[in-house]
Amino acid sequence: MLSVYNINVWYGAIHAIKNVSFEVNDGEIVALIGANGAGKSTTLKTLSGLLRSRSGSIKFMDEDIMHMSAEKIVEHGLVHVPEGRRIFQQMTVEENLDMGAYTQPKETIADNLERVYAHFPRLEERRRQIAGTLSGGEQQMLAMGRALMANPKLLMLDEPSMGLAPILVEQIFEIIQALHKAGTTILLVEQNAQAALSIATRGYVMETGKVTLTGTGQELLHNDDVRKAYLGG
Amino acid sequence: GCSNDDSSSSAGSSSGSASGATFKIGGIGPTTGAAAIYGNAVKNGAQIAVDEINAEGGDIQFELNFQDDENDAERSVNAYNNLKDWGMQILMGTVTTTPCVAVSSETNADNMFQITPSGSSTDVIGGQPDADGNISTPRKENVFQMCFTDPNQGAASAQYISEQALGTKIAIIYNNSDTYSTGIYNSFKAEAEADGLEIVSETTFTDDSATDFSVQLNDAKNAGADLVFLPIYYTPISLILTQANQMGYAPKWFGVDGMDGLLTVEGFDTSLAEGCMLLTPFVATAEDEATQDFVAKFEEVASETPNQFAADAYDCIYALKSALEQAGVTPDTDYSDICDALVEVFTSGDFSFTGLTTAGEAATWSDTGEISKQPMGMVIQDGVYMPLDA
Amino acid sequence: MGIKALKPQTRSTIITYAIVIVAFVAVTLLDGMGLISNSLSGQLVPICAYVSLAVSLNLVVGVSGELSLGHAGFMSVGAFTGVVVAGCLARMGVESEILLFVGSAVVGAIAAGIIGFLVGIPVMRLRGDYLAIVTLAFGEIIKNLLNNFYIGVDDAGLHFSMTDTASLGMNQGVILVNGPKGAVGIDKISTFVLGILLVLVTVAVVLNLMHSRDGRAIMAVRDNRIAAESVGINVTKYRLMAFTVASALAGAAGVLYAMNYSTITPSQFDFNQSILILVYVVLGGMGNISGSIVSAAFLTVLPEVLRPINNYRMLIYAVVLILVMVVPHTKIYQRLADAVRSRLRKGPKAPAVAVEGGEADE
Amino acid sequence: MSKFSDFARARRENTKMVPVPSVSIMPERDLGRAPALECLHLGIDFGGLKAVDDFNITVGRTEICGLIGPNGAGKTTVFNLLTKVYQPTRGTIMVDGHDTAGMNPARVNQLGVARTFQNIRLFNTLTVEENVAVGLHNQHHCGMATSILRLPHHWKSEKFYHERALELLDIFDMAGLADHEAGSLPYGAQRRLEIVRALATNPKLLLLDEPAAGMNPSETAELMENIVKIRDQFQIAIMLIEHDMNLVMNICEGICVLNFGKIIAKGTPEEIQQNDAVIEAYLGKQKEAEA
Amino acid sequence: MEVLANIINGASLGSVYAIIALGYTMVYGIAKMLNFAHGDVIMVGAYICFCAVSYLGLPALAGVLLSVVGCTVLGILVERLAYKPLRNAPSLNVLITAIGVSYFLQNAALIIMGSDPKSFSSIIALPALQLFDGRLTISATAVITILACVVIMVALTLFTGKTKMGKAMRACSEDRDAAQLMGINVNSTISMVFAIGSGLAAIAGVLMCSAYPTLMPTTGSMPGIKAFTAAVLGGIGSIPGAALGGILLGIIEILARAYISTQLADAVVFAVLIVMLLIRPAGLLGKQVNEKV
Ligand SMILES: Nc1ncnc2c1ncn2[C@@H]1O[C@H](COP(=O)(O)OP(=O)(O)OP(=O)(O)O)[C@@H](O)[C@H]1O
Ligand SMILES: Nc1ncnc2c1ncn2[C@@H]1O[C@H](COP(=O)(O)OP(=O)(O)OP(=O)(O)O)[C@@H](O)[C@H]1O
Ligand SMILES: [Mg+2]
Ligand SMILES: [Mg+2]
Repeated sequence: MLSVYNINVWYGAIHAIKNVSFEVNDGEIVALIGANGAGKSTTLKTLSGLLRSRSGSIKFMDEDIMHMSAEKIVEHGLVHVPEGRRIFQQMTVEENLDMGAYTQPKETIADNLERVYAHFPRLEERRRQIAGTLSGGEQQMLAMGRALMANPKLLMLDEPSMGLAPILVEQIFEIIQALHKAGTTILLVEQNAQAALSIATRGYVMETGKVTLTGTGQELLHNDDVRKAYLGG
Repeated sequence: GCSNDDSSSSAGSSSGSASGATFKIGGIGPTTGAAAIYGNAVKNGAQIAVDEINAEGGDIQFELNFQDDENDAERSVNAYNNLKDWGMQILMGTVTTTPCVAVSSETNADNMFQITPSGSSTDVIGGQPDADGNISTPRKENVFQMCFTDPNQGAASAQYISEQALGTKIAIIYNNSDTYSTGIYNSFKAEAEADGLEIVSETTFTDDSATDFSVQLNDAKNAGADLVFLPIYYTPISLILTQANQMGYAPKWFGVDGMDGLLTVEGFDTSLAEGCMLLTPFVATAEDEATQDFVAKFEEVASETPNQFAADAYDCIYALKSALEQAGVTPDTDYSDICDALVEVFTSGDFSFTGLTTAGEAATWSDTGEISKQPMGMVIQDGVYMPLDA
Repeated sequence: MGIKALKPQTRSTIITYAIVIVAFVAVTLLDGMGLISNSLSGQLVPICAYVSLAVSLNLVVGVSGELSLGHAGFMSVGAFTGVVVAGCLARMGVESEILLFVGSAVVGAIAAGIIGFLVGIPVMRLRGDYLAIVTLAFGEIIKNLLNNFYIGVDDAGLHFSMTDTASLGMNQGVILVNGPKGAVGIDKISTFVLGILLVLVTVAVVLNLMHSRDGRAIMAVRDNRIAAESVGINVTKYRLMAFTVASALAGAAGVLYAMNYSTITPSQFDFNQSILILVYVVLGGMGNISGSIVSAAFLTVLPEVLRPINNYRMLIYAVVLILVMVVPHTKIYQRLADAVRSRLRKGPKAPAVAVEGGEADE
Repeated sequence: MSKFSDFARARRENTKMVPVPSVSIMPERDLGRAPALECLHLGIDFGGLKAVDDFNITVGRTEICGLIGPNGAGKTTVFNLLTKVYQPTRGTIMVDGHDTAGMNPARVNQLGVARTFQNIRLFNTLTVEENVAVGLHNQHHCGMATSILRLPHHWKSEKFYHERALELLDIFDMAGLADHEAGSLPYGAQRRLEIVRALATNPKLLLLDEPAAGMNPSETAELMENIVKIRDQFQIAIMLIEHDMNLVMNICEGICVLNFGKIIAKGTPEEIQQNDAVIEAYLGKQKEAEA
Repeated sequence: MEVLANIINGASLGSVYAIIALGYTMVYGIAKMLNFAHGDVIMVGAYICFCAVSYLGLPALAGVLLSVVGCTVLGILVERLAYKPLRNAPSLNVLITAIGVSYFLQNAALIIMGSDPKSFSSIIALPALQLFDGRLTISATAVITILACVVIMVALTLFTGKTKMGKAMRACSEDRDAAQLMGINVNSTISMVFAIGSGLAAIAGVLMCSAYPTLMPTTGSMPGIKAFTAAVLGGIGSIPGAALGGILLGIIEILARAYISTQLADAVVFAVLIVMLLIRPAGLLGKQVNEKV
């Protein structure tokens, strides 16, 4: 579904992503783990067209999206929930969700909204609140809900469990699995490697801009290096 | 537009004889910015005179280099220095007052002869103590004016109004962010009180608020003014007339030389200006063929009717010509000596000059640098100027 | 190279002073050899004035991060105060031009500083563009007030009026400030040397302030107001400090400027003047003092350099302005810059780079 | 779990927690002295919403106290109240025995409350060292004139700032990064720098808002070590918000659970873990099993 | 009666400011930039209309249309050439570029149209309103200007508040990257903003010159500044605010001139402005957004 080949990304003179290649097959949950600054977010930003790779290729559903503008990529169903939520602070919760559905035809919006509220009742309570005043966790929910409004085929989540209460972390991962069952393919970037790998079909480990290790979720979960580095055990 | 089509000639090397035996005349004035209209008028007027003189091929030949100053003192001084680098021997300028004050003290320091067509403030020539003998800057002996000074314009206007009994209750609207305007206003007021004119309304505006005059006009109207004195340039005047017309207020309007040019404003409904009176040294519609000739040439060059700025500039060049002839200096003389010679001539009683702006009479200069010439009272009738004296 | 070894901060400081001094020496030498045109030598003092203004404004805009659109206002406060002081001193028989200049510069700076402080107190309750607009408004107010100031001096002393010169009630005196006519008959006592000295003082004050306890506080407030408060910094105090110091320095620069022309008018110090100074600062780079110096000098000379093309001059000036802003942000340019940098970067690390990140908050 | 956290739990478990007024508990060792923080009936409303209500707590001089609760419970808001980012609608806050009524954030900090932020707030364009130096602002004085004229005292204080800053950075062995721009640091380093900056203000009470957010378990373990180290070294009280139960349960001596702005439980980690209300509202079953 | 007359004059002057301010606020609130060239777009608009009417002899309405179209195109062009490259640059750089554009437009106009002022013949040929048996006259221009101002304000409010495009604009103003991730085409959205802003500028230009019929290359700059002031006074980014701010500014200006002093009118206006801002630091209708900590 998504295949990334030899991409290289630079921030000014920093070479943040070095010859990274990986793929995501239809119906998978792929986890991307790695220490801070490894380049996970950068990778996602590149896939969603916010950053440009200087080489290689990015194919999504057999289409070259490497040179496609971010908004086109979204229309193709590759949706990115960015790190740090990036919700529209001045807008109300509901307006944020509307924006999420920007590419969607009017008629589908209503039931999408219902679906999202079903996942996140808290958002329904707060539908009129200015998003900027939501709590950290509420904002994370909003960010995910907003992405769901776009009917993603492949959903890229950048640290969705960050700053969430344990009970919510569970919920989030349950939601992820639910979405997955419902047919959405998922590319998941997580610090909580434990949880991420345990639901992932496959995983990649990134270190300082390179992919250093790959395997099924379970393999990685039991790989000693991974345990030492990312599972604190 | 007039501002671009002759930039080449202004760049200096004009039709002057290439022998190098030419006097290098510098000109300074705003050819860009809000006051560009005046600078361009002067530039073109002077250029015409220079071309005529050079065409005659007499032994005095001129080369004019006119530089922009955006009506800004700093830029004006820059322009002056730039002209010095070019080798200027005489300065014809500057056009607007404030820069002229700045530049005149430069020329004074360098002893460079300067005659300004339109820098009308007394501070340009210096000296000129007020009633209580206060001065703001000493006399600059090398500086002479072709235009009236603001004070004597104001005074003359007041006298004229009282002599001709044009009005008894006077309103004044002037620009109190403008040197020229306040200068005339002050002397007008003083003289008017002396002549027993009753000033019933004094209101001002600034360059920043020269859009809506309803308040000023209402004030004049409610004060029952039968004559409104407008010591300002014609651009705001056109607005004032329009707005007065809208509110159905029709007093007598009396302006000064700044009002000249009103009729040439493109798209302006001249019927609004019907009956406006002004004192001006020059009218483009005058019958004498010198004027007609000049106007024709000017319209050719600038595709618009010349105002008194252009005429004053034209006269400046001719005044310089005759003064140089009388002084008998040659182009290779250094500017400081030229200056001494010219000052000598200008202040010697026997030098006089008759031109477009001297109402046909011979004008002379006092050693204060002021010109003595008679303003003409004009009134606008059927969209043309007519002599007022009836 | 030894200089590479130094901390970036120290290095930039040295470079900044070096620029000024080298420029001074170069010009003096060339002048001695008579290689300086009238046109340039006539601009030396204004250049110094604008440099000081740019540097001082940089303290507000770059260092303390407030957009101020009224800098010319403080300049004019200084200028007119200076003129009056000089006038009085001269009347009191002070001969030495140095004395006249220093006296008026100091008083002018103090006056502008006080005004800056007074304006600052209420203004500092506002943020961002609201502060900008209030400074703009202040500049206009000053201009408008000065249009109605009449000041003169005679043997009886100083006279002030807001109606006209007649009501000053002096005789045999000198009119120093004459409403819209402004000040005329100022005697030119500004010189290039004095100018350079003022620049050095300004630069020293700003740099020393920047690289000190208070300077860090000011920059902290700029970077993150809430965090600054949370570590016990009195936000208002430091915004006000930057604003006041900058005003005072602007005042001094105003004096230098005024004393170079025989006349100054209130309407000269208008919005456009403030904007012009702001342009110098932005072009030179926020908080980058040497940048301000260079850009102020460059943009002051540019219109004169463009004189030969006459009426197209300001048009070209505008185009240049746009280009210098836009070009550095075009892809091609950045590619080149990166290439060059990656060649150069052996010694200094991260700090140089992170600017590229485009992650400027706010 | 890492060896460290066992050790941490061990040393935590032999502190005895005893009840004090305002229905709180605090370590016995702190009993003799005025508590670092005491809140009575603290509350704030946002429009209709009672974001925090009737919040009472006492934090001992050297206690590490956890503040947990579901998202949107009001934890950060409590911190904002304690630091006067928001003015409380009602209730009193006593810091080290002084009422902070009507104070502004700067003043409260000078009284001894320092904090970090949930969404990092560094002085991004300043270097790491300068960030800490700003934290030291009130530890050493030097007037404007003095530093503009570069009088000797200026150099003395610069020396102080420099040395003290490096000392503090050493706690997280970040001295090596001193000259880097704060904004360009990796995420984890930025979080640590925020803590150092807060410490620099020489607080009596240190508030940490989700210090471990975005860190992976090994980084977290290191952080726990440092938090305890800081407490021991500086003998200050630390109050922290965290969603990482591993961290909270291991190093916090007292824990206070918020839900919908109200305290639903207070007690030792053991008590909290057993508390049904907390499990139901916050922990969820899985974690309970794990702990 | 006189007071009333003054207020009405103020309102009509103010509505001109208001319409300009509305354009300002659009660009300002959404593209997050102080477009100091806005005032000069007004001037261009007026010139286009002037030329269309007096040189090409087109009917007034056609002239207005032409100038709206012209300015819209100009706006988009400027945005593409001068501002687009600066999307990720600090806002002050954009400000300076805008100033550059402003200089450019003024001097281009000077060279093309010449320095001599043109007298703009009002496009509104209706007779003035006579009230209270003639003791109070309101020029048709004034009436139309005020009406136009109100209509435009309402239209814009609805547009940004309700329509998809409008919301998208607000989204872009907050976080361009995030907006892109929603599938919003940031560039075309911002171009749209400029198109609207410049179109409004054209209308403002025509109306202004109908009321105050002098047209020079510098005609736009002072109203531009006043409008900017008005926009801030009303509350940055608030559309009703801009309208209110503009009209208030006009009224204050006239009243200050009429009842305080013509000399010090400007000072008074700005002083009032400052006081108002001190009382309401986020502008009259601007909402004080206290950032979440
Ligand atoms: N805007 C930027 N400018 C310069 N460097 C950057 C920028 N953003 C990221 N970097 C650098 O690129 C590298 C990768 O950053 P990235 O955010 O992708 O890491 P990450 O794996 O997402 O880390 P985290 O787990 O903290 O999100 C890091 O070294 C970071 O310092
Ligand atoms: N300035 C504000 N205006 C309106 N409501 C606010 C404001 N600040 C916070 N709130 C509301 O108060 C509640 C508490 O917010 P707070 O940030 O304290 O939650 P929290 O406990 O920190 O959650 P998290 O663990 O996700 O950070 C939330 O429902 C939030 O929407
Ligand atoms: Mg990341
Ligand atoms: Mg929180």
